Amino acid sequence: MKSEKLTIAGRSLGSRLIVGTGKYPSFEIMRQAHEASGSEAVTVAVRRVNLSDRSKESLLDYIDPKRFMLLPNTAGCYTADDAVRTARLGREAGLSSFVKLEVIGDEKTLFPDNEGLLEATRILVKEGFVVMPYTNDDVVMAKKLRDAGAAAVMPLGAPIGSGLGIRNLVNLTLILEAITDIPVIVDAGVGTASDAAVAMEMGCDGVLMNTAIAGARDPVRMARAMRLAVEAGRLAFEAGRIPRKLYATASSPLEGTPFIP
Amino acid sequence: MKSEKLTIAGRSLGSRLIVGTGKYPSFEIMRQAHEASGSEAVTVAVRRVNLSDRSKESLLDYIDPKRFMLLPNTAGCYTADDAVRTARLGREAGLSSFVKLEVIGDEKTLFPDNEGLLEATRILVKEGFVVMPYTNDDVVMAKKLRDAGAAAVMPLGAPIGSGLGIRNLVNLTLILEAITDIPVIVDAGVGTASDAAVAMEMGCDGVLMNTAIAGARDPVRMARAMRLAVEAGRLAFEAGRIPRKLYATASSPLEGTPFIP
Amino acid sequence: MKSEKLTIAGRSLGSRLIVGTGKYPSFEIMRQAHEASGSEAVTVAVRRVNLSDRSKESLLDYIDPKRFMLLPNTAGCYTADDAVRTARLGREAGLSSFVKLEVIGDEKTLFPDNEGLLEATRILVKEGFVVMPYTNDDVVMAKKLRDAGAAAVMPLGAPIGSGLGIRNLVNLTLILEAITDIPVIVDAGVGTASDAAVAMEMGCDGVLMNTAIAGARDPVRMARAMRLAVEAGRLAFEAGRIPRKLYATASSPLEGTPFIP
Amino acid sequence: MKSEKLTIAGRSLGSRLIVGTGKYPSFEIMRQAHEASGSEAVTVAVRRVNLSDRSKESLLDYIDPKRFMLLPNTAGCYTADDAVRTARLGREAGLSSFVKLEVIGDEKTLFPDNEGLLEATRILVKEGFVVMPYTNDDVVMAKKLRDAGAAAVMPLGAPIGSGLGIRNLVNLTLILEAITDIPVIVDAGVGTASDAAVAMEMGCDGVLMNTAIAGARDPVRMARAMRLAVEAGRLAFEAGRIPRKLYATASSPLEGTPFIP
Amino acid sequence: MIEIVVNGRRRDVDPGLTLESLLAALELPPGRVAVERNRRVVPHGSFATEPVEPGDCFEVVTLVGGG
Amino acid sequence: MIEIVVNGRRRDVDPGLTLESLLAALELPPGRVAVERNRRVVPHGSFATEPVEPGDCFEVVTLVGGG
Amino acid sequence: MIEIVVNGRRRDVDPGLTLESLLAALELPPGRVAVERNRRVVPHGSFATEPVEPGDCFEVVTLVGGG
Amino acid sequence: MIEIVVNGRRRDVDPGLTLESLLAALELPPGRVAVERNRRVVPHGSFATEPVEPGDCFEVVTLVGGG
Repeated sequence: MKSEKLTIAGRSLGSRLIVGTGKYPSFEIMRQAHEASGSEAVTVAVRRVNLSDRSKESLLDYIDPKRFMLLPNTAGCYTADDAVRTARLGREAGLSSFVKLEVIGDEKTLFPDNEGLLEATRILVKEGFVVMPYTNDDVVMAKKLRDAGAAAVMPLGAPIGSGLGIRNLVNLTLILEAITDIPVIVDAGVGTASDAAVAMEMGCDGVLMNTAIAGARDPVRMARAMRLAVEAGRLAFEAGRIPRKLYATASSPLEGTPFIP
Repeated sequence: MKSEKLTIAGRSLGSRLIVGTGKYPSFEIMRQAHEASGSEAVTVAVRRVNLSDRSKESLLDYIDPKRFMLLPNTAGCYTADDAVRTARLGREAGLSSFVKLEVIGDEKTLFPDNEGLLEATRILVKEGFVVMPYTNDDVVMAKKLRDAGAAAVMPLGAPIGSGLGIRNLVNLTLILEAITDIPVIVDAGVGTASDAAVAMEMGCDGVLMNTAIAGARDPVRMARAMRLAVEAGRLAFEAGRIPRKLYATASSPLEGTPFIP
Repeated sequence: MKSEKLTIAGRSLGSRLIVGTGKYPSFEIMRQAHEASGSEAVTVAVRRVNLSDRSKESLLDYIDPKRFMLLPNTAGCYTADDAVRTARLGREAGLSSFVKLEVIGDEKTLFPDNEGLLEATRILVKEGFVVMPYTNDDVVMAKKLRDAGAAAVMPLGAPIGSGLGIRNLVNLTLILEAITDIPVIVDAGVGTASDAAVAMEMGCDGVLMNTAIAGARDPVRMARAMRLAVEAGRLAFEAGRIPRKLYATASSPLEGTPFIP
Repeated sequence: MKSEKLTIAGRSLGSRLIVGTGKYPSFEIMRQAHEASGSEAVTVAVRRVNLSDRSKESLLDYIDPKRFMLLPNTAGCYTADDAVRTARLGREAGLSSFVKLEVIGDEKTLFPDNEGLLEATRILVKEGFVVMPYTNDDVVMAKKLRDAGAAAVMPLGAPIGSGLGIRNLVNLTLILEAITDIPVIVDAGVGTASDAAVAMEMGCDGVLMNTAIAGARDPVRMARAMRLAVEAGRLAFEAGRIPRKLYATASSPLEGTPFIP
Repeated sequence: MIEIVVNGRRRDVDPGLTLESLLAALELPPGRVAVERNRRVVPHGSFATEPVEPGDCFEVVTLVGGG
Repeated sequence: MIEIVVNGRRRDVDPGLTLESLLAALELPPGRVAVERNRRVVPHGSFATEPVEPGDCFEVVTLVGGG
Repeated sequence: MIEIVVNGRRRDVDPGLTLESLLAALELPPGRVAVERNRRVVPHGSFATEPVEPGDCFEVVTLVGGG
Repeated sequence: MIEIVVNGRRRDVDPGLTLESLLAALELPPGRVAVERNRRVVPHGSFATEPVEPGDCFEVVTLVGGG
């Protein structure tokens, strides 16, 4: 049975929205967007320190660790081995055993390499990580990841950064029907508020996004839009929508219409 | 230039959501749903009083006139003449010159009879009504209604009560480009929260719905979902969404990826 | 009861595809495309002769009157009066009482002015024309045109020349259910072969197109594609497609699977 | 460079449509549908002979081996090992080294188990099979199968037998851009003629279907519809469709419009 | 008695009524209804003086739930 | 000379022309055109007898490519 | 008699059979079937010489309709 | 001097360093970085004792913005 809140490996979050930290116009705008988003978990990347230029401000100065859970990712890793090593470094740097696991299989689409992803999941689960794998919308893979011990499955809605929304409602529905014991979080593809609402209305447990907020003309405003959209979609899911019908049904009563002789 | 708020004939409303009063399980649930919706305008129908059974509770006991603007409709009218007479009665009963004007052309679909609608609009505008016509998604008709003095145009997204959402984004886009001096309000067809968000993201000035809320399993919760969805969609419209692209764009930096020899 | 063939006002055509004569790279390519399309009816426009330059080849030298029925249109007319006059001239020039009636209401979208269209239909029907009105996908207007004596109704699928296909399957379905005594022909919007197939699968009696063929990189090949697509769609409509289901159904038998101990 | 014909491992087929042999009302109707489809390759399943009832007519009496290439499948196999053994039996029974390779990962959706599929592909390629794997619409997996020596990749459009058409045009586009050296054949999901046309218009090399024909009310007629739809879609792909635009473009000339003073 | 039509049904009422007294006879609270007499709306302010005459056709409506 | 309008442009022509001779003067083959005189279509059979009078307004059209 | 398994079911057959004679005993036309013996496909050309031994496990399959 | 690799680049450092002193030499605040030595993560608590030896391969990373 799924919880009232988004709960990953026993950790409950006050929001079903997870946001990224990349590509903002500035750290300050990022900070305000995080605030507006209502989120309590943010993804971060693990990158080599720049030994020739240490002047850069630190991302972490703009993230309140009391408010936000850090979710290091393994973005940019093309093998299970790289992803595992990156995850370990991320745990040490972020002081968190949560990892957004990515093993990329194709540079142009950034689609996951599911074989490598599954292998890395198995290794990291054994090492005590809370593994949240970024995968595609394949129900068979979702079940394998779950069986391998993933704490959530995170199917993409569309290519990372594409803003194309959820392209395959059928596949996502099949995943939601099959995966009922751990959260299903749509990761990647959301372009605007209604995309997030759609995901939540289908019954997803959460939505993860970065570019849709960071790349909007006004990221702070879009962050607020996403917060509301995720809440709206979740409420609509819980409220039970009306069935779709081809024909009209009057919303005003037929009885008592004036002027009928 | 359109206003920051939904403003109809000079009257500004605190919400871009207009809700109906029909088909609720009870007046009390309706009252709570209205409250949860954040709306400040509600549609009502004009019907003959029941002379043989006066025991029924009155709808108006459940609508606070200080908070909600009454918007009598002409639902059920199949001729311009019936609609005009109903509008006049509605004005006298509701003490408001606003009218949601309907002239129905087909019983099965409840699509508007645009000829009759235009005729009734002309008559009522002359009589000082604030006319908000329910029409289809035809840009030519939208322009004619505007030119006839309508205070807003209200294209349907899909048949009344169908819950099919906005079926033709092209037509609605064409209307929004053509009608920039009075509000464009999607009336009919919304089924769930994301439908409302989509309408607002496209730049609509408001959304009017009844069945989507009243017919939901939990109308109060759905009303709250709709409130948030309309706000989310509006914010996203203002925030400027990212462009859609076929290919992926990494949200984590490529530079500094570990383990590259 | 609708006929086995596309039959308009008693005239049966050997193809359900009607094609235009505008915008081809050359008359010769047009002739070949007409041939490849299998069509037996072509639309033509009525325009002033050029008094200062009579050197132009004539369109009619490239259309075999024994094979193709001429269907003069009233394209470019913005009033019922202009459309009626143009129809009369077209009849005299084309020696045919068939008219593709257009009354345009908006320059940018070329959407019909349905009021003017209905008025012109009534006038021309009285004068013995076989009126085939280009209208939008409004079931109420379709019924009025039918009742006014139109020999077919021709709803648009999308704006003329847009290539957007059939944007609103709901509206077209509603028209097809309401109009069963005269042909429903999708006019405008088709972009490629599958668009034409979709129209026919829904049960439309015919499809009319110009730009999709004339504007293709290889118009003759596209004409052949359209011919096949219209036939394919019609056959599929008649053959009765399988129902849509969310889940899979094996097409190979479950019984007798090898290796089960 | 792809060939003018559908060519798999050097074998050219006279049709881009591959059809199944399951679920027909009778073998005789199957035979007629095969004839009407124009196809030159048919899939067959490998099943245990019924030792207690040998009276059944044989499928093979209804398939002319001179006209149709047999394509044994491994439907019903849930492991690479079962699939490999079934493929070997199919080769011996069908006297053909072509195999439609299926390794199923989920009973409800019949989605492929891509891990097992890849493993079986590698084994069978080594044994000289011409492997045509049924997979999902994952570009990363498509590339791996190609690299493993598959002679074609066959992504599903939607669940087998669902008739939902091609649910994710984005994913199929990405596959078509990535796989240019071997055929891409949509396998599963087609429901009606326009679905097949869409696949071909996108540039697919072929379409494989069973239920859409066998399950139609009139399978023979639907087979003919599919034949024409596949040809239409291919021609449209080659002909180069017009671009999609939001606004209208007149197909009749603006110049020379009558009645302008 | 005179015959009038109220909401599509014939009804016999006493002669000499005003609209106000007619509504009272019908037990309808005047504040909640709107009335059309012979296709013309009667303003609330005129209920007390609006006569009820033989053959009159009244529509007495109120606001109900609608969309 | 008399003044007429053809296709929206003024033009001076000899008096006493018929529509047929007007078209000949304009070098237009009568079989391919349709003509409206003062908002009334002139049937092809009447070209020889239809007069051309001062102030007449003609539309001379033909069929061209269209959709 | 020796015990073998054919298509998942135990079956007692005479000792000394070949695959060919086994199929004949089962009334199966050899041209239409493919056979796996102990997880190894037996080519049609070897049916006459392939022995049937105690504990053998056979899969005898044919092609049927499928998608 | 001994040769080591830091973040993919060769670098000569004094012999006898610990990881802590290496980071100090590189002017990196130890609290913000994570370090892998020869493919094994070094816990923060071991920085002071982890030796730096000839041929060592270090990855020194930090958290940056990502999605």
